[in-house]
Amino acid sequence: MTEVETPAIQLPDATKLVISNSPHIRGGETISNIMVHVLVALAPAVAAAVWFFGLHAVRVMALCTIGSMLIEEIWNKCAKRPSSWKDGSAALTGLLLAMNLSAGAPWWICILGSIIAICLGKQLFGGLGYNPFNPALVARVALLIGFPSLMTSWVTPQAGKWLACDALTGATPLGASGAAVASLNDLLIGNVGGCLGETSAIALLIGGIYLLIHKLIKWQVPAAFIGTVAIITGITHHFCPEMTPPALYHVLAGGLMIGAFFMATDIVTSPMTANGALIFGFGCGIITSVIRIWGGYPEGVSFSILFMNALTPLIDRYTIGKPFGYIRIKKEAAQ
Amino acid sequence: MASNVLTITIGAILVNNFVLSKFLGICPFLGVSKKLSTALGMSGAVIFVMTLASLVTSLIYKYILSQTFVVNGTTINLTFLTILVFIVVIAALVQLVEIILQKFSPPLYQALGIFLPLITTNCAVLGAAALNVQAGRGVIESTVFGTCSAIGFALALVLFSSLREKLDLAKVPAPLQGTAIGLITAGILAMVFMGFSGLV
Amino acid sequence: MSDKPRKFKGGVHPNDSKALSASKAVVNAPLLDKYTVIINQHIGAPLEVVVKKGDVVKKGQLLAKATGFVSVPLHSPTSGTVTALEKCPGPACVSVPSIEITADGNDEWGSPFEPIADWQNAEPAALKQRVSDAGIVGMGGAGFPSHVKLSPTKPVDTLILNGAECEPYLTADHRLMLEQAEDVVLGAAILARILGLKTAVIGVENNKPDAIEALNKVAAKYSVKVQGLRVNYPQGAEKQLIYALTGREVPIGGLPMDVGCVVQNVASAIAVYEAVVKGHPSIERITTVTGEPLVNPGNWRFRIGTPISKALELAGGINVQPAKLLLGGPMMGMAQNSLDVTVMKNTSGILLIPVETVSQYTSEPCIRCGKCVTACPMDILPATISQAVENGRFDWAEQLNVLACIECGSCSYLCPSRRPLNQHFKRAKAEIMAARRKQQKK
Amino acid sequence: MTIILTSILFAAGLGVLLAVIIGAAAKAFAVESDPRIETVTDMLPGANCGGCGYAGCADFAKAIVEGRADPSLCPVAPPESAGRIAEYLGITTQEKEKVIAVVRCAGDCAATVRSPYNGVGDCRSAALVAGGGKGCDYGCIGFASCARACPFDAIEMRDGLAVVHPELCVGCGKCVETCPKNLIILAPAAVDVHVYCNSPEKGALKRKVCKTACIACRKCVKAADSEEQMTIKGFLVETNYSSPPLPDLVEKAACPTTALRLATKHAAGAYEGVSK
Repeated sequence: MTEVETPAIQLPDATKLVISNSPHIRGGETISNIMVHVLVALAPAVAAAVWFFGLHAVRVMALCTIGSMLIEEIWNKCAKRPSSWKDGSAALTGLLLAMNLSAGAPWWICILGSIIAICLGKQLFGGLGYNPFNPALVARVALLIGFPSLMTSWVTPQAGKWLACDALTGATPLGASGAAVASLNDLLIGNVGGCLGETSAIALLIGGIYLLIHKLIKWQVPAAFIGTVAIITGITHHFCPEMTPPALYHVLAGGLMIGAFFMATDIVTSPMTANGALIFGFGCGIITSVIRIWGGYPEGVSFSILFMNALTPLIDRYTIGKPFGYIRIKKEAAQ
Repeated sequence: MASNVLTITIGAILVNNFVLSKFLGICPFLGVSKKLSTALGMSGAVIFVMTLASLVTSLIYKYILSQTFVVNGTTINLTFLTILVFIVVIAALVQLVEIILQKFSPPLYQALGIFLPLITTNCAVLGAAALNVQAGRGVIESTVFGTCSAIGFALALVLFSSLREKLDLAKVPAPLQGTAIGLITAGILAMVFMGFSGLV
Repeated sequence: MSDKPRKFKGGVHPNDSKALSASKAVVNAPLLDKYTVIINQHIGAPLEVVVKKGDVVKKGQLLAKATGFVSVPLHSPTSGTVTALEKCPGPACVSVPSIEITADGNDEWGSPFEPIADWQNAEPAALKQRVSDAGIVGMGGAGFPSHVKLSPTKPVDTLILNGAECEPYLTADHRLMLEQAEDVVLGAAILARILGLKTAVIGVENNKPDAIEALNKVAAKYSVKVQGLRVNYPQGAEKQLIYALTGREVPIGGLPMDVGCVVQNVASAIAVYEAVVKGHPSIERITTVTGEPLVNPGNWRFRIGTPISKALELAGGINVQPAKLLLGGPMMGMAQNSLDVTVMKNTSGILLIPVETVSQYTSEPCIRCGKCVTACPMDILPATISQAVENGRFDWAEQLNVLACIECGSCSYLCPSRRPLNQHFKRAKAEIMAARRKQQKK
Repeated sequence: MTIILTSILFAAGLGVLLAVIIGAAAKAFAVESDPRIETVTDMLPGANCGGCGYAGCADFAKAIVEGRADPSLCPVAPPESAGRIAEYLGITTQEKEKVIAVVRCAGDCAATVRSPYNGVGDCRSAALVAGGGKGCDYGCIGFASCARACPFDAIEMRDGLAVVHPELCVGCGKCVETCPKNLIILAPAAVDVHVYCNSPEKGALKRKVCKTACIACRKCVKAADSEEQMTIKGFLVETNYSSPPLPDLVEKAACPTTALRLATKHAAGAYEGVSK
């Protein structure tokens, strides 16, 4: 009956067994994983930008992306923090910033934007996860306010011409005049002036759907955001057509698509709860429409998202649902 | 009248926000924004004081200070006393609020601490009164302006305090902790509010 | 009761890795020379030892007696001599009192009970007394005395047998339901009689179709119902199981009886059957010994007091050094740092986790992705609570209903920042309870 | 002239009017408060450490004024301060003995770690998960929770062991509350000899996991001037703080495991790298 111990049986070395709390296995998702997914989702829009603006787009995107990663590393070195460029968040911030710049942006705008985004927008608040505002948008708005003329002169898209280097100032679809200046078809494909990421609505939509499929963004944000803009501009256009173009034009033009799918959905700066995301989207939509129709700036997407970023802690606080089993307690207490 | 009131409302709350665009009332903005609950209390107090102060000062201005009297044959206009009178009246009002608060809401009184007396010398309250005189607003418009400015102040304060509560959990670099990062946040918030320019 | 089980909110779908041992039939572990029985194998009042060093004991003889209502006695796993009353490594990596029994090899029964063959006509109170005397505890992992659950102070209309076994890797309950289907159903019927109920329902996750089939064959005879359940961790958590089967929500801080339910593990049901019909106290259990590093994973029937090292030897030892050794499943089990810990009544699995799949925790900041919020079956905000705990704000954690947390680990499983969320909650709960006790003392 | 007069009269009138209103309001809504509370608060150190058992200095001041607390309860303030407060309030106060914290563990060698731990770097959290992987169930976990809790920076972490600096410690007791292993005690500051071990296990078991554990060999008990100076509790010797031994006992006893130490020398790092 007694056990025969054969030397072949090997037992674990107890001193190497790690002690930790449960759970002891985990899913495969990591931060860099998420960031890579978002970068992949941006690929169609990047391709569209390169197609329409040629090597200029490549230059701006490369400067911003590499610049952001470099600045992140320099900051980490100076602040004696662990290196973090590998998680991909700096690259993503840089690329999103580039998508918010014109193809004709000078090199120093790209670098300055990267510095603002990484340092002011993110690292000053303690790095990834702690920034209350979307870093890329902080940089964009700071640049917009600091260099209004530079930031609002656009390059005319010249599809397929790689080296078209004349920085022509073309009309943007969302001028202050309130009239439609581009066809819906052009807006959808992206054959319009504007930021790199404001051109092709269809490319952005593909990216957005990719993110939705991978459950990396909450559908509530883009749906509420775009829906609200469509409804408000639609109603306004219905009653005073001379004031603003129709709803579909508003949905496709400007930064709404990239804003709704890539900026407003930024996980760090948007609410965590589903109801919160809905409120967040509504708020963004209302402010965007108000600024577009009545405001002094032609485009209100970045301002609206930043404003709602500021509201996010409040939204999070007041949209906490009742936990499982909570209702009964209330009922019993009432009895 | 109605559109005028709407203009004043949007203008005072969003476009020309007292804190983020005019930089008035920064002291309580930074001081009472560490906790959302105190920020809400302070907001309530400021809305109350500013409405009352705007109403009272505009009444005083309209019916006393801007009038010309003839005393002993000399024509007298007391406009030059505006600031002085406003300060005194506002100070007295705040004292009243303080006494009442201490009686009826000691926790709020404790939480507001030094900042309640500070409303006395708060530039935002005096600013609202002075701006009313400058813009030549009537009594009702002045009161609306006072209330809306205070609501704008409250909005900024509440937003800011919720952000600061969040920042409390953040690993902010040591030299920037506390007021420093608060001011940076306020700067970004001010930038955001610039988006509303041109609305009115 | 509807026929389709309800979906509870949240949950995760870890790779179940049950194939390692699911097809391995239960083998009786050979008799050892020595058993080191941990004295307190249950949640509740500590036991009073009734033997002393040098005493000769029979298999099933009382070793330690209960000292209160929430307390169950301990019996000897074999016949032999009490050779030591020392401390031995416990499952929480802290030394605990134990009784060492050196076997005489005869394995001679000396059970203090008479079998109750005619249980259908026995007094429910007598049956309950037997459950208590036999030392039966919740064998799914919690180790809560079973007779306490069978003494509800509120009206109860549903008896649920938990055969979900939603933990990855574990197959002990699966094999048990497959091989001893009739015993499970009989156990259920006895439990139902104790509670004065006509019927019982056995919940089994749909990834065990053979077990469901086996149970269904015999269930009707005893008017027991078998219900397939959606495969979703933590389907076997008491509150989630009750919701899935009845649609009732157990209140936070409440018990199943608050919604008229009693939940028992299927392994406990077998123990009840053996205690009542055969007169055997609870001294053995089926445990899965598994994990990729093992040469020959499988399911064994161990006596309590079997050292883990012996169990691992039965499983052929290891190919590579594992990262962790666990008692229980990978989602809620406890990590061990000694091979001298022994099998207890609630040891459902002995699991070795390889280095590749082990969870490495870091103190990376939360990126607020909200995955934990969607995964949480209790619908609380793990991300915010963990930040509150990190900053010592236990009052805030309490406001955010951290006490509702069932520590299923779904949030930590998904967290891309690999934050030790579950440990934060454990800490918060401990601190809040300590503060409440302090408050009560004042 | 008239302008000046009128404006003076107007301003004065306004002032008087407002003064009357405020005065009336102050009467109508009067709230009683004791001005002495504020004075006493000012006389306290203002560290808000909670060592007195009240929520901060202001709360403590209130308790003193209302006669619920003794001014000497403040562990931070020098004894004169309590005297001053008592004098101000016209009450008497007791003399209190100064105490300091002692972390009763000296297991700073690497041998005390049994297995790697992966989780929250906080003693109270680690205590819930296997005690952080150290071999001794009773020893210092070493995640510095007490050092973080100390409002006076008196606890240093040295090789995963908390060491109290007696000259910085004021004996507020924050660390005592924090330690999940109940390792820290408040001992009279005048006593310098302590046993740096807290494990009630048998000597052999202790030696297996720690080189500096007290094995109750009684050497110190025999070497002491009187046997009462050191008390034996099971397998652990403790300093009898009501009749403490003199500092020279450490030298006389020559503790084989060096568990018997002087707090001052322990803090100064004189026992670094002990392993026999």
